[in-house]
Amino acid sequence: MEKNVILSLKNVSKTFPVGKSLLGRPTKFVHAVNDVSFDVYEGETFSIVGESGCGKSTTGRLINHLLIPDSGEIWFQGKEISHISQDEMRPIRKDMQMIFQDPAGSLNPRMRVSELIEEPLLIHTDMSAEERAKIVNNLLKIVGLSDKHASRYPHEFSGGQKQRIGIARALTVNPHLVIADEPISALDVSIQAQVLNLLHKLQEEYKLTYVFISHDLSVVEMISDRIAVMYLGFVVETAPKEMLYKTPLHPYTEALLSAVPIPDPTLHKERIILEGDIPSTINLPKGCPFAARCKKCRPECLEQRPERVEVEPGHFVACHLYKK
Amino acid sequence: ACGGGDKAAESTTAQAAGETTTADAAAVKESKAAKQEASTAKSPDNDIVIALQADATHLDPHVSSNGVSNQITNEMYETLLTFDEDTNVVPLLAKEWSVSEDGKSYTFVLNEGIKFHDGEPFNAESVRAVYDRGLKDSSLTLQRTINAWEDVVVDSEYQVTIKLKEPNNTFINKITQFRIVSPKAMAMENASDYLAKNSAGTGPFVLSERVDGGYTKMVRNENYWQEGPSVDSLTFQVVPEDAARIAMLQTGEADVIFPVPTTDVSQIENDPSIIIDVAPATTYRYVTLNTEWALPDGRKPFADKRVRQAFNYAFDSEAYAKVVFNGYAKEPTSIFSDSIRFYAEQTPYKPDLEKAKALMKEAGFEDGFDVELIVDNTTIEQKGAVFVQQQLSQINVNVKVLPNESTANAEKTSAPLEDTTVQMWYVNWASGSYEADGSMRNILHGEKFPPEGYNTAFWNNEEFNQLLDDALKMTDDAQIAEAYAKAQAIAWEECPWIFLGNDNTINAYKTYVTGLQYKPGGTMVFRTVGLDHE
Amino acid sequence: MPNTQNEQVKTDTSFEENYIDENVSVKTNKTKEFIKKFMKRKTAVAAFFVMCFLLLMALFGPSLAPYAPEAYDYDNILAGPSASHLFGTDQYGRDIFSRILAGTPLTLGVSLSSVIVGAALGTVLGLLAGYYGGWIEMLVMRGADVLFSFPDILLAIAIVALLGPGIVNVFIAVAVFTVPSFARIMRSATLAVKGSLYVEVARSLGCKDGRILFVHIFPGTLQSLIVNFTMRIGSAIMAASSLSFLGFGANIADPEWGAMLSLGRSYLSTAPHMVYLPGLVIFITVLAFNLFGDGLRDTLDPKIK
Amino acid sequence: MSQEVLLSVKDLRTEFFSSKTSSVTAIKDVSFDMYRGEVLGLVGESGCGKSVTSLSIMQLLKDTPGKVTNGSATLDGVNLVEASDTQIRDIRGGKMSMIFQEPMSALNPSMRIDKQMIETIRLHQDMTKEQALAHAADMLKKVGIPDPARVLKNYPHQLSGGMSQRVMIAMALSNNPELLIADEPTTALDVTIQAQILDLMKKLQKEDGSSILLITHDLGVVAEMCTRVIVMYAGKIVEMAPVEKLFATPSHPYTQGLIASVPKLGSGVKVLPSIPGSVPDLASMPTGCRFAPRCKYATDKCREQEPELLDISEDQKCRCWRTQEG
Amino acid sequence: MGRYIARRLLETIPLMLIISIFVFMFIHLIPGDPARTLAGVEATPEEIEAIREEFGLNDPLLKQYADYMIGLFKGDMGRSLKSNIPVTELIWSRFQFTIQLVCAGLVWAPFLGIFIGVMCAIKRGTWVDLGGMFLAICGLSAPGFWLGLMGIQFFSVKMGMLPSAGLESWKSLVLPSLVMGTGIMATLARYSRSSMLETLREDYVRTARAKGQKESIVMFRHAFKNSLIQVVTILGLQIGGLLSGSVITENIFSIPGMGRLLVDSISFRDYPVIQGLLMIFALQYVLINLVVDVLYGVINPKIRLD
Ligand SMILES: Nc1ncnc2c1ncn2[C@@H]1O[C@H](COP(=O)(O)OP(=O)(O)OP(=O)(O)O)[C@@H](O)[C@H]1O
Ligand SMILES: Nc1ncnc2c1ncn2[C@@H]1O[C@H](COP(=O)(O)OP(=O)(O)OP(=O)(O)O)[C@@H](O)[C@H]1O
Ligand SMILES: [Mg+2]
Ligand SMILES: [Mg+2]
Repeated sequence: MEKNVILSLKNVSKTFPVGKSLLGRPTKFVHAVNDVSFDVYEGETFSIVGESGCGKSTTGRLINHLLIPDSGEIWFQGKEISHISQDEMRPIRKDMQMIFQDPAGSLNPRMRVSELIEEPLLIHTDMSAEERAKIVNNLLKIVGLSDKHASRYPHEFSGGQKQRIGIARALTVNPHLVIADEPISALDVSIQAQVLNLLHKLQEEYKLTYVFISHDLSVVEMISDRIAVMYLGFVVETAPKEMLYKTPLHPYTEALLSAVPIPDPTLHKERIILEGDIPSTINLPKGCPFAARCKKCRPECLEQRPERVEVEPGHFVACHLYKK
Repeated sequence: ACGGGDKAAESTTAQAAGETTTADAAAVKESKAAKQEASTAKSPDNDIVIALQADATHLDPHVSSNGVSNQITNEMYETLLTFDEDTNVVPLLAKEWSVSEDGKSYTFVLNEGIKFHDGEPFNAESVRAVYDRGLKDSSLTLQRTINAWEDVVVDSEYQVTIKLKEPNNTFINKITQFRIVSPKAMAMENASDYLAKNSAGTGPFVLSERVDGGYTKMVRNENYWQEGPSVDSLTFQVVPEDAARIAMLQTGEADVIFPVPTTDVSQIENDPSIIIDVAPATTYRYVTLNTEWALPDGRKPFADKRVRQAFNYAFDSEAYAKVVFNGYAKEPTSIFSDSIRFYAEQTPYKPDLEKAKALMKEAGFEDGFDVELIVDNTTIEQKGAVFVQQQLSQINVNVKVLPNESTANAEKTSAPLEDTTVQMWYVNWASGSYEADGSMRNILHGEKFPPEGYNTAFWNNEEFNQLLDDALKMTDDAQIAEAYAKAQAIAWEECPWIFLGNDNTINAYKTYVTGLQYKPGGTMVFRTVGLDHE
Repeated sequence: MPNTQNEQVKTDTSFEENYIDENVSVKTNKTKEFIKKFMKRKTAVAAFFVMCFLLLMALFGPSLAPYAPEAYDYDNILAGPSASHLFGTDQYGRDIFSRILAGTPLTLGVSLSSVIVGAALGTVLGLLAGYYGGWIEMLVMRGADVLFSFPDILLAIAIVALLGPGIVNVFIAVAVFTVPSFARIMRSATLAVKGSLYVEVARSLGCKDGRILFVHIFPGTLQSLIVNFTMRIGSAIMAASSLSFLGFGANIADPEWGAMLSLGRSYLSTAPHMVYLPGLVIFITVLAFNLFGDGLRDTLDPKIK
Repeated sequence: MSQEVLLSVKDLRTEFFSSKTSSVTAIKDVSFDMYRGEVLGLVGESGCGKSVTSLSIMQLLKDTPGKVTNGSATLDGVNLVEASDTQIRDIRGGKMSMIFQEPMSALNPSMRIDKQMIETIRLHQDMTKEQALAHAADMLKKVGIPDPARVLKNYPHQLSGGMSQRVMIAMALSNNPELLIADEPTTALDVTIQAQILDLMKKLQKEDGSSILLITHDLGVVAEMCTRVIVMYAGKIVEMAPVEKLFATPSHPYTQGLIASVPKLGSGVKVLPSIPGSVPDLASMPTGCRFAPRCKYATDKCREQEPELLDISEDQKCRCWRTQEG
Repeated sequence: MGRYIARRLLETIPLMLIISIFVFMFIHLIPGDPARTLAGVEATPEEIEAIREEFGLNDPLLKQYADYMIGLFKGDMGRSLKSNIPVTELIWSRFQFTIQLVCAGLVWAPFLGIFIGVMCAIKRGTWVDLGGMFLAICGLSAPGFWLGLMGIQFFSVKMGMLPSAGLESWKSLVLPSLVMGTGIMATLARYSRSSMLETLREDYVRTARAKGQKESIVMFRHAFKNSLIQVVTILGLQIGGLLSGSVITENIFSIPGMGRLLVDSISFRDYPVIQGLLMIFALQYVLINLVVDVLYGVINPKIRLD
């Protein structure tokens, strides 16, 4: 099967200034995303996993042109979009929508559900009110709500329902790519499954491509085709799902996988307990970002950033252990 | 002190309560004495504190120009001649004086053995030195006193002759403003700075300390050349808030307060330890009517004498005195106060609404018109202006009262005829030298349209002008009186103003204050002041 | 094994597909909820009624007044409260009660409109500063600093001198000094809302700045706006009376309450009703606006139940 | 194994008052026993009353509109609900201590760690400041903080989430509590950090033999840590069982649904079974079984009558007509 | 910290510059002529012209501004047109009075205000709360001049306990301090109440209780200290307005402070003094803001000043 690249990140980096000098120039930078490259194919679910603060959301925002990268390129549907203006970006947004982690926060509490869902239509089309209402009602049904809900306010809904509204909104303009930034992590356990199933259903129906951001490895395993593991703003490993879970190459991926608690009291697996915390993103370590916590750390790891190598087809890792 | 925009002179002062107070002046005096006798109150110390409403602008007597400044500097600086309580000119530093035949030179024989506070001797040279200072620096207020002079000649150590360019009947009054300062002090490079912090006069008090805006404290001049005060010190304290001044007198923090707001007189009237002094009036209140002002339709209402008269007939001076000054004001009987020399009584415009309406009808203003009245934004001034508004509403004239800062009003009222926006101006005037010319010229003479003067009625009556000009050069009192009487009659009949009334100061002091004297207009003189203290 | 599981799943999803979530928890609508919450604050409710009463007074008071506010009676000056003059008379014998009634639209009008104008300007500036940041923010905030460090009395005097006297000065002075405080409050409110997720969502949907600013951000700042607004009304009335004290307030011919209060102070000892009664009315008004503002703040604060 | 009861909760009911007369009942009929040395899990969805249960036991509802209106919680013979303020203060932080969900916000931001720890220790142990400080350092070392001296000198904001949680744990354990209530101690933390903390808690619990009431909504954590589990739904306990039994044979439909809807690593499914609908609102609880509106087995009886929490086997209790009736 | 303060002080320079330009242009825009006022009504036009010449009032505005700024950099703020006293000296003498007033107000008001606020928060919903807040709002809606005059009537005239004017002893500070402080007290009471209420909901207060700490210590050590953080900002804003806002107090109690100087100078159009005062007010505002920020950092360790 010919795989079409719909989205491609090439050596994208992003820093945020913190602290100010006398003349108002920033003195320190948070290196949120460092030299990130990956391709996303049409129709697949590409997941980004990693711990809090590792740059997942920032990557998502960069793709969605909510942030402008410091360096690197972002190609979407064959167009370089990282440095175009907001006005040039606007038509492209039709094809690229985003769903956010916090369903409550992502819905303007002062707008009705119908207004929320039709907003993209207002921006991108010049449909009449009836046409919009028809689409809204249809979408509500698709995400499992009824058209009676259209005139209500977000606070009248439960978390799962709010997330459905968010999803409905993202779908209004028939996007090709949906970036889902931790769409279920704020939801209750029993609701998570509802939303995951919905996302899955929609993907099949509308041939959507997902960039799925999550910290939950069990969820990611369920939903993804390919996965990128991030650590401290770096992508340390990229692989198709099966490969990653069967043969995690990077020591961090291994630790991460082993740390996931299994909801089965009969299983007792050996955990890799990492020492210490994630280092600060302000002063990046000189060598491998993971070196300080890595059990397999070698002297060169402290000195030199590892290159990204393709260990088997489609399985990339950035670790000195796998240097060719 | 001159009125116009002068806050200190107007303020909440009051005046002999219409008929009652002046008519029974003797009785009042008696009751004062009785009160003083009856009271056993004693001052806890021998320092006298006077609470004033405002502060002197400057202690250099040649710079300062307002009433308060003069009130304060007068205790440190003296003049060749001065006024007594009844507006008579009496000797002070000069023991006698004479006028030449042509009325152009005045010779003064000076008292001997007088020393300035800085130890310099006072003599004819020091009189000359003051004149020299005035010649050198044209920004000094001293200017106004000497601008009609030709020269000052030192005849001998204790005799000096002042030569005038032409005869001037105001000279003798104006010389009371000619304050003599030690030549040594004036010779300093920055004399004004020195004089702001030190006194160099011959007066009964010597400056000891001063906080600008706060108080000015003086101590007794131990080397004073004549009988002086018995108090150890004299402090003028600035107490802007009326109620606070009253409170200070009640608590004894102040021994004398000036002025007493008319609204508060009743509060202290019955206090056995407080004496209220109602001094005769020199401040004259009026509303100017711009005779050149035109309505939008081009008619000039105030150009018509009938309208101006109608305004005066519509105005009830008695009610004005009662409502605005709590009764402490007097009905106007001429265009300046009766305590000024050469005053000539006129027939008052008794309130007569019918007549006023008739006059308005005759003039074609039966339905009235809209007019603006500018006024300073102090409480008492605004109060009066609103009263005017109410009175004129009876003849359908709709007055819009525009209270503003005195500085802003001064700017407006000094605009020349072609730029002026003044329609009516609620104002008052008091000649600093208490003479007739000074009470009329600047505000009524045809040559004194702004910015030259304050004739904001833009009233130009040839005959009136001529009378003033002639009288100025006359030397015979009878002639002068006649000319001024004529001038007053003309202005009264022509009425370029609404004549409101004369009010004056009410001072109050503790019964243990003795020897307090007055100059005309209620200015206090502390030369012989004492305190009955423990 | 995988097979059975898949089948199990299939049935479940089909169940899921046909399932439409009707079970939206039935909460009352927002306004009703708000009113309910507000009604619990008894003082604020009382304050609200006082405000309504004041409003009625402003609308109908002047026509209900027993005397014309300008009607003077020199034979009856400074008379204390009596049956014919409820609140007594003033220095011209005018009926104080009638003047207070007549002054209601004036006083409330000036304080309301000046705060409205000041708040509107401040709000726009604050919104722009908070949203765009950069030099606009710098300009607005430094401007606010300048104004904050600028004594209001100077401005009042300047306005009087420039534009002439009257109630307009009070209006302008209060309005101008309302601007920076609103600019500040609105800026920080804007910053807070700007950082909220739904604004980022709006941007990701492709909203233009104007829409983001006015449809998404502005309504979110309304809470701080309204609360600050009600509190400011009280200070505006107070400011008017302080300006009158210094001679830069309303024309004394106008029955503006602050001016009445400050002019009445000369009669504090001789005719105290001149101060107490207008003072009481001002006090109640300021109290009402403040208590209402407090209640509103508490009601709008989601953390307070 | 028959064990000594440490904490006995009976018919606990807590209501939140929005005014003097109107209130919502957040938890109702909560009864359970906790044994010495066990780790008891308390799971349920957000808002089901887990935290309220723990706060009610700790008597920490002050400054909230909440009040325990019924029942008792007896710790070592003392009924906490009725105990005097001094009694409670004596127990809190001593015999019974607590760790909260958000470690960062649970530490006083303007106080250094050493002060906060010394305060805790000296409230319950007769020590000088120096002794207390030494003890604090010991405790920090025990929870795996490599450089206690430095951490003690820090302000909370200078610590990472994992560090803060360790400090909280050290603080909670510093007076050798018999009962530790941990309200979602790792929810705010990352997986790898969570693993560290859980590891640590397990170790300390084994060493000291204290009991832990572990509140969480993560079934993985429960499976890993607990000996017994209580499942709550909408303010009530719906099931109570030893952990293995709960996962192997969940009896309440809600528990079943919950366990089924959690994705398991390596299970290979693409679509999860899910429980439709959402948790009912406190103010408008359905009559009958509270889970009935979402339950695929619900009958009319379920909708009308509320079942009791009854033993369905010797160590398993369930609140469901279906299981109770066969 | 030192560097932070230095930086903030440096930052004030452009602000002061802006203010100076703004102020200069502004006060010259106000109509009114100091020369005319200085000369008095009987003055001749020549006399007025001479005064204008002497004070350089006839120069182009830009030159006047340049002269002023040059003087300023040399530390010379010029001389009062009215009294001819150097502006620095004049302001300094007035400052001494005003600062006494300000201090007198600050001695009690913030403390009482915070105390009332905190008590109201702790006892919220009770009559203590109601009474405290009523008091606070009374304080907010009582005009300063009214308070002052009533104070004089009662304490000075009726009781004879306190002087009604001047600043001689501590006694004369009592009434002014009442007028100066009431507003601050009231505002702070309200703010500290809501701030304390907010703090009481924080998790760490619960933690402190969970330790078994006594309620009083929980309130003071854990809640109160943290609630101060917000209060400090408000206090700063309040103090910022005191120096220039003391005019009414100064008027009522006959104190020659900066507020009265300002009003007098404005009505006199005494440009150098107005300018000097405004620069001082601005500087004061900036400094207080700085102090507040530093204090903020001290109370709130999260904020590092560097
Ligand atoms: N606007 C910003 N300004 C400064 N720093 C930022 C900004 N946005 C993100 N960061 C920093 O960049 C880093 C990466 O943040 P990001 O939100 O991408 O992490 P994440 O992986 O999504 O974490 P989480 O799982 O917590 O959402 C973090 O250290 C964060 O503090
Ligand atoms: N202070 C409060 N005021 C009013 N209601 C409250 C308060 N605290 C909790 N509740 C209510 O009590 C119920 C139980 O809340 P609780 O905090 O115990 O839930 P939880 O199970 O701990 O949820 P989570 O997993 O979100 O922490 C909730 O519905 C909540 O609305
Ligand atoms: Mg994120
Ligand atoms: Mg909880």
